[in-house]
Amino acid sequence: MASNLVEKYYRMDKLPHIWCAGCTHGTSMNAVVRAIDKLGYNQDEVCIVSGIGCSSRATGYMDFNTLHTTHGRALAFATGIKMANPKLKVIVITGDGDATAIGGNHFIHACRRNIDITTIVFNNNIYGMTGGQYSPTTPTSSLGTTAPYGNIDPVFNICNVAAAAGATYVARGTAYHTQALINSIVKGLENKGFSVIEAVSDCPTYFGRRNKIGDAVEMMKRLKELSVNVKAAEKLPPEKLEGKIIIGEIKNETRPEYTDEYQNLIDRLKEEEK
Amino acid sequence: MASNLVEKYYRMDKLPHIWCAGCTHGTSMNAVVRAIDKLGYNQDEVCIVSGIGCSSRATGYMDFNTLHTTHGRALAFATGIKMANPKLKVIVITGDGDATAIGGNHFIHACRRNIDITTIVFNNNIYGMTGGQYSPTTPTSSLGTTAPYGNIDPVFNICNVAAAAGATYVARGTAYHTQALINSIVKGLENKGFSVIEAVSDCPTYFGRRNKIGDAVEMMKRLKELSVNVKAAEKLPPEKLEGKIIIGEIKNETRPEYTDEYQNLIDRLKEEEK
Amino acid sequence: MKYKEIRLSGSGGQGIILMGIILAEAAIMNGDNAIQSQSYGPEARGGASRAEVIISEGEIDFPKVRKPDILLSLTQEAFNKYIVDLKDGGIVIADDKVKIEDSDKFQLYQVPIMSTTNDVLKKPMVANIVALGAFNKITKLVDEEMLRKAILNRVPKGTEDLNIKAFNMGIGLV
Amino acid sequence: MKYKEIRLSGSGGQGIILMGIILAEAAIMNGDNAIQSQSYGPEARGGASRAEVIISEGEIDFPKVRKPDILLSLTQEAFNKYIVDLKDGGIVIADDKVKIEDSDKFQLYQVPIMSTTNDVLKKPMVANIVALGAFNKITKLVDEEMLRKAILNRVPKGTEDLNIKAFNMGIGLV
Amino acid sequence: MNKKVSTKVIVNKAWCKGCGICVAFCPTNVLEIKDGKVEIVNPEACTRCGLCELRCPDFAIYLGGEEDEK
Amino acid sequence: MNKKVSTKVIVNKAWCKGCGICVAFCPTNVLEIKDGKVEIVNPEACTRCGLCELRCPDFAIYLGGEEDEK
Amino acid sequence: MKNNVFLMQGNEACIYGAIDAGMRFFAGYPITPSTELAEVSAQELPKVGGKFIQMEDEIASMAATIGASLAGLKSMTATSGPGFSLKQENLGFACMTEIPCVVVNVQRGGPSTGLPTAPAQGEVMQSRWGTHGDHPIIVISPSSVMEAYMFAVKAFNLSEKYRTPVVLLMDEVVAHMREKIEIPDKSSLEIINRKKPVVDKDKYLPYEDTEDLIPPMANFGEGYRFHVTGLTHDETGFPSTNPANASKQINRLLNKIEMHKEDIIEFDEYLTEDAEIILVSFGAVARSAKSAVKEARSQGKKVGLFRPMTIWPFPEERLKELGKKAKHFIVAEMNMGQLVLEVERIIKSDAVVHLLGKANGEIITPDEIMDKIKEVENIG
Amino acid sequence: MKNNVFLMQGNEACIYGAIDAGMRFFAGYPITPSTELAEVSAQELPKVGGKFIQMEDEIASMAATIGASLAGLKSMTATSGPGFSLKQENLGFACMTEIPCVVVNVQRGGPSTGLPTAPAQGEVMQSRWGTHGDHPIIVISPSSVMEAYMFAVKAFNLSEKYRTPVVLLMDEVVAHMREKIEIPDKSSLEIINRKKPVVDKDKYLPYEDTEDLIPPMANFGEGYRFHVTGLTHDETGFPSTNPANASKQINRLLNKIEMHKEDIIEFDEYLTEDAEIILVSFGAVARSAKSAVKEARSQGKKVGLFRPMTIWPFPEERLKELGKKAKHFIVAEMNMGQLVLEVERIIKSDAVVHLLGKANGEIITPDEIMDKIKEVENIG
Ligand SMILES: Cc1ncc(C[n+]2csc(CCOP(=O)(O)OP(=O)(O)O)c2C)c(N)n1
Ligand SMILES: Cc1ncc(C[n+]2csc(CCOP(=O)(O)OP(=O)(O)O)c2C)c(N)n1
Ligand code: SF4
Ligand code: SF4
Ligand code: SF4
Ligand code: SF4
Ligand code: SF4
Ligand code: SF4
Ligand SMILES: [Mg+2]
Ligand SMILES: [Mg+2]
Repeated sequence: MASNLVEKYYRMDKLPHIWCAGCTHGTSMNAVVRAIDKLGYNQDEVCIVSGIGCSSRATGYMDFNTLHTTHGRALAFATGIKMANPKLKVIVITGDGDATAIGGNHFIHACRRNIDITTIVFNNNIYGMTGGQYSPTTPTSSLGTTAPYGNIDPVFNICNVAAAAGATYVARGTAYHTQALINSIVKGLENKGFSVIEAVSDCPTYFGRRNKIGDAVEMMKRLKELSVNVKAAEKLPPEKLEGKIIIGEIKNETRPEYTDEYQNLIDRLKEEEK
Repeated sequence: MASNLVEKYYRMDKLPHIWCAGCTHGTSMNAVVRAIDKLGYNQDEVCIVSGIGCSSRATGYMDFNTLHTTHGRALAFATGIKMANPKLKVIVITGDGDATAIGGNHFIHACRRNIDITTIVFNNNIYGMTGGQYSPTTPTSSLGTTAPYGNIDPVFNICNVAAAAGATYVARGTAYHTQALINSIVKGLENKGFSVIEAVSDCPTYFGRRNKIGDAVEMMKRLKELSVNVKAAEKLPPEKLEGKIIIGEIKNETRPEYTDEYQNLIDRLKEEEK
Repeated sequence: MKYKEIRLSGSGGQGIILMGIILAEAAIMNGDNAIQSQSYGPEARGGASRAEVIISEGEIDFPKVRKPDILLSLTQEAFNKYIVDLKDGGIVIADDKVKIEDSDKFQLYQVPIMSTTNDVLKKPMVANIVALGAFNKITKLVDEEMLRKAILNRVPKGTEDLNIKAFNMGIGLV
Repeated sequence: MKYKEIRLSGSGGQGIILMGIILAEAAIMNGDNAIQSQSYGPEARGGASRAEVIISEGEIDFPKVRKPDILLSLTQEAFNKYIVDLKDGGIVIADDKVKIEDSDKFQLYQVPIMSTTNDVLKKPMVANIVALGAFNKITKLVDEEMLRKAILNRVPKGTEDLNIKAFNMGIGLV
Repeated sequence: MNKKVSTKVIVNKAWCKGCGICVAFCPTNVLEIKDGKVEIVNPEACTRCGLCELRCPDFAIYLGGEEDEK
Repeated sequence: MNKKVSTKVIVNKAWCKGCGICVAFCPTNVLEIKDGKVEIVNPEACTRCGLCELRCPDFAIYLGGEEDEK
Repeated sequence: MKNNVFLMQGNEACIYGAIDAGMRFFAGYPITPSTELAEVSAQELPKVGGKFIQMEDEIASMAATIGASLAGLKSMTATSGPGFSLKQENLGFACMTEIPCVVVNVQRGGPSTGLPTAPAQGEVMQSRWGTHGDHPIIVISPSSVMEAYMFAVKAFNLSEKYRTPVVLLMDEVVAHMREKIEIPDKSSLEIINRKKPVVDKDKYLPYEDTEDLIPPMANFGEGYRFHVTGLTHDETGFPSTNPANASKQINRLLNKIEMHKEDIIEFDEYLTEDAEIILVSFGAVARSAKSAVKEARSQGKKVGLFRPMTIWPFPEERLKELGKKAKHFIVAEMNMGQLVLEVERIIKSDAVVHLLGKANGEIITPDEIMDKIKEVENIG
Repeated sequence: MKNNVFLMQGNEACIYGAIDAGMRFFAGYPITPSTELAEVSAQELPKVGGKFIQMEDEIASMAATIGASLAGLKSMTATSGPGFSLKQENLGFACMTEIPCVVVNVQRGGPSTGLPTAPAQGEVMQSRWGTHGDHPIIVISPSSVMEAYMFAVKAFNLSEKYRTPVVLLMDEVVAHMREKIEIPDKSSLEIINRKKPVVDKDKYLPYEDTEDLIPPMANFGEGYRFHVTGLTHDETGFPSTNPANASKQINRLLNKIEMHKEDIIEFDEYLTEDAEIILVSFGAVARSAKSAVKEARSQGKKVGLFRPMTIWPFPEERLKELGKKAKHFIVAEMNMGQLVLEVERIIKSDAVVHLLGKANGEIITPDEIMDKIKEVENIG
């Protein structure tokens, strides 16, 4: 018993999924599916790649060509897939740990190449799968099992790093602002180049509980309260933005795409051959 | 037979070094030494760490505590050293390949942590040591042994990535503008936090020869011609900056330093113990 | 020589593992040997949860429970899942809401653990400690005082009184 | 059965390795077996450079030169470094500027390779091909035509005539 | 499918984990948690806005028509 | 060392690789490459600006006093 | 010179062989002495419509190689010691998910950065055991430039046939020397492609327990929409923690190599029939050994050579037979004793096993082997 | 309960042992089932003035661990299968540069992501051969929570004494179970610290060829100003490609372990004296084996247990002796056959070696061992 959308795009025998009650990974996964549905892609032409983490378990549920790789390496696998068959729409689903801790290098290099892959980072500010250690996006002073006295680590701004490294479409959404998130993913998919959509998410089990934020509902409320649209943010002084989640489109630019450029090279050599 | 400076700071029995004629790694290494000399650091308190590459061979010549690590990992080793003994002045010498290809992840995370390490990237836009393959900073369309038809890869702007990832002092210099480079390194060393100085360098043997730029002298002239000071650059339209090397101070900011923060934690626990 | 294999079970979040730890720790305070282990992984997330304890006067070589002498179950799901390999003639201690058939194969004790916890104490999170009281009253595996000590050792600061009350109430249920 | 170990040497940048490749390739065109190898690493950067070739009518098992039958040296440094393990009674072909003592232990040919290249051809980069001409005139290891073919095969486009001229000039020096 | 179907909010209790997200953010208080699962307590108030479906992490609540329920 | 020494440009031929950088950028054309090594051909013109020393990749040219040459 | 005869470097030959075997994707990261493999790929692949990509490191190269294979291209990556260590995690992923690919390791002096430009054979054991957990692997090692070409073809064939990564274990000597090679006529080359599913798309089991233990493989994008994971999975490809299934899968994984050992294993023998002393060597050292055998025979010594071309699975049965005949085995390898451990294990007490190990950056010479032969003769 | 007796998890005990041995630096990256090692370190280290850092990945963790040791702190990192694969390159660097450190690998089901929460012993061979090139290594494996503590102490002691990385090879069972542990009085613990140089600072040879083959080690910042490189180096620490030197160094590196084998190797025996069948097991499985021995003896079967606590270097000599006495060896391990290869190599034809391997996410039970014993008895 499920919606048409769910029946069409999910592997029904794998549901319900393993995520905890109130974990918004489900919400974000569904946002990806809705974006795909909006664009009317053929499921056979879509390939979804993930790393390791709670978030990365998404691929097991989604009825496409799915690849659940090693921790942090999804983008490197995806790069091989896209190079080999540029016709495939390649999507990467990853977590904050997967994408920006162990996977940080592949992340910035995929940005640099501007290869036509859309990456959605389910950023719950924690390593969920391994039980709540702080991640590179865990706010400073928060608690994690490896930060029992409060995290001293400064955080990455995923979108800013992606933009500086060369991604051509960059946006941030939240699980609360689901419709806006879907729209951003649609735009990311439409962008011919490397797109990053940071989906700010909730891990009530580890982040929420340990940091005494409350349950899933409280965490969702927090997403709502902390979010400021990028347009509005531009008009605010930095002190007013501290601790805020800036949502909306951060970057949208056009640059040559990597597999196109490679095809041009092949064509050029063929031309010269003649 | 060498200058006082050289005799004091180098391992004389290891000179002359293995670098090719006209390779500016020697110039940049000496800029590091001059900066150290300016600050009057005690050699015993300075630790210089490098990865693998022609540039990374620098550590073998410099008379300090020197560590020549594995390819790309210098910053991770250096982080352990600095954490273990924050009194050491830790300097990392690395190449464009070492720092931004295989070492990219350690690079952005060191930036994020703002750990008090000064990193000088000898950026010659090529993998010199392995014979001239393109690197993440090789200009698009240039030739390299792995880009026999012209490189299709877009490039990293090392300084911009470092700034976005959180480095607190970021500057760019060239081997031609030696005095300015020395000054930048001095400022980087003085910054209590993570500092990145990109030293744009020449590899006449592989980059210069293959790309028909000419000999070492021609390459140096090119450094001179292509460079634009950051202040002047701000006033120029983007098209005028294409292919230019923007030199000078890119970022200079103050944020809590990582080993300080850790010491604060230790002190706090000691306090609570009482 | 005493050698008992115990399986404690319930649903995720009921504090089953803490219960196992307290039991094992009390056994050690008692001068016995004890090993506690639990299941990790997807199995440990939601659904049925279990902790296993072996208590022995002698050395414990094999560290896992093979055929439990005693099964404690707070939920139907847990009971159904973990009853399978109970030793013939073993002891089952279950919440009184758990429906049990074929009870001739084991010694059954049904105790109103959940209802007492929820209705009387109104603190669902101490169901594990209530259960521990009942468990030990039935099995007499460890000294009651040691269990109290172990409870105080392991429960969060500020909840000591509540937990001791829960423990005593559990004892009272049998 | 022919089995010759040859070491070609000079300074980095003189095209010693290309010379080895051409020689080996010509030998193969000749119907012989040949192996060419060279030194990599710091040794290969600046300073003396060497290429080694083995030419044999039969199978070549061990692929490295053990005791060269023939040493060709374009520079003093290379000669000093690589003379050490020449086979007793072997052949040395050296530029005439190279100072050689103890020449009774080998057959010595000194040829004005560098001066001819620099002063007559005025193209220092073809010293290797001049040397090859002289080398083969002395050793007669491969058919001259095959060497010409191999040269044409391997030198950069547009330099064919210059190189053939250099080769012929080398032959003429002996 | 060109047949317009009347949609209504449907719950799949088997999948519902009782997180309460749909309940908290339903603009018209249609929903409630009972015994750890969602329940439609106020169906008339439902505006079919679809927010519950959009946010439910477990696909356990959605707008569907009779045709969809087969 | 509080003794002021008269500095002059000194060459260490053993280390010089003849790259020509010092030659090209000496403001007063003091230097030349001969036989693959640098040579001071015009010492009087030297302004002791130190640019050659700063840029030489091989530490083969520098300003030093007699004291330094020991 | 026939126009299919060339003077070629081992590394070059390897790529030409690979391309002739159908390689259309190469992801690499430069490292001496394997770099030419990347360079020649960058030059040749786009000419045949194939793709070369230089990744940010070796981990990414291994990952991209696997990804490209899953998307349907025969794929290769190449590296040397330090990079081979970095590839291990993802190499294990390829073993587990049964995605064909070829990994070349051109061995150089180790450990660590070691002697980057010098030859060694220090990864005999690592190529078998470098990744965590039990896993199947095939490792083959060429001794000549011609074999570098042929073994590249063979590597792809085995990889496609058995759905497993194949390690082409070269050494710096074979990789860098130039030698005569006769490129075979393409029509004479046997080229094997992965077995494709024949069932309906919705019935496809990507890890089916077939009789030959090798499940058919669909490529992404062909309409099968399956799931691939490095977690222990069942026949459907989805994760399973069921112990019975886990047993079944790990057994199939290992047995798919074990069962086809005869097809996989290749070795070479030279004058072993009557040999009292048998040399065991592979790669470049086997050439020194052959030279030593000739020398020894010329002195009337009964010496022979056993050359495993397939290193793993090791040609155990044949060596065991030889163990019953010969008195002594000398394992000559450019390391401090690796293959010798396997030889000792197989020979048991049947004969005496000796090691001639060397790891100083120089190839073992025929003379050194002759000395060892004499030493062994003296033992009797 | 005495106040030094606790119920503790293996992972916890390991860190308490490490801290008591002097560990003051831990760099990690979480991975099941090793994560508690990082968590307890994060909690305990700052209390004693030590440092914990969560790095961006396992490669960085290994690097930081080595760096911190070189700067003078006793350092540890911990991981499980996939992370252990990633650490291999830098682990080899530590071997080559002789920088002491302890690497814990809590084994879980492999290969690849495998069965992340299930026990296994799949890295017996990888812990010996996982990095490229020949290298020295010490690997020890505890069977109980008490040993997790003691072996952490031992690991640091061996590491400091021999200037080498030590791998503490745990398994999920020992890591996660809670058991009684009696923390020894600190004054009773032997704590070994690295040997410091006694020569003048300008005479210091960081890789001196000393009689005991272990060069004294200065820390960075103590005024010695030496150079450390993963390139093959000479006694001074500077790179050298000289073959004679390379031979000397690699030999010293390997012999420093070989020479001190007796001091390093520890093993345990249970009723082996008259045993006809000897079980060989380590880690958690050794407990199953011991249980099986008791059971077998109670049935009058002459069965004993040989438990290597030091896995590498393997207690070869003692096993060889036992091989002359017993008829059968059963190697029970939670993998598909790894240690058994070493046992076969050592036992040769002296006895019959059998494998009881299992890699399905469950520990081998005493019953399964009993079944195997019966099977072997039937062979006779
Ligand atoms: C090489 C490797 N290192 C570590 C792990 C353990 N691990 C699994 S998931 C994970 C973190 C996941 O965090 P994130 O990507 O944020 O996903 P989340 O679970 O929070 O959705 C870690 C560290 C692993 N599987 N492999
Ligand atoms: C793990 C590993 N991969 C690859 C290499 C080979 N390698 C050595 S140096 C180098 C590139 C160096 O480039 P860069 O850092 O720019 O230094 P440069 O030589 O240009 O100064 C590479 C790829 C290696 N030593 N280790
Ligand atoms: S642990 Fe956190 S991230 Fe993982 S499923 Fe639970 S709530 Fe989601
Ligand atoms: S190869 Fe390039 S980078 Fe390396 S020493 Fe020569 S000029 Fe410098
Ligand atoms: S559709 Fe809208 S109004 Fe109706 S139940 Fe859902 S959230 Fe409430
Ligand atoms: S949001 Fe979904 S899972 Fe949560 S209570 Fe509502 S229906 Fe249940
Ligand atoms: S710059 Fe230095 S190396 Fe170059 S020519 Fe001048 S003195 Fe010689
Ligand atoms: S000091 Fe200045 S003027 Fe004198 S030689 Fe050097 S560059 Fe020329
Ligand atoms: Mg996360
Ligand atoms: Mg470079």
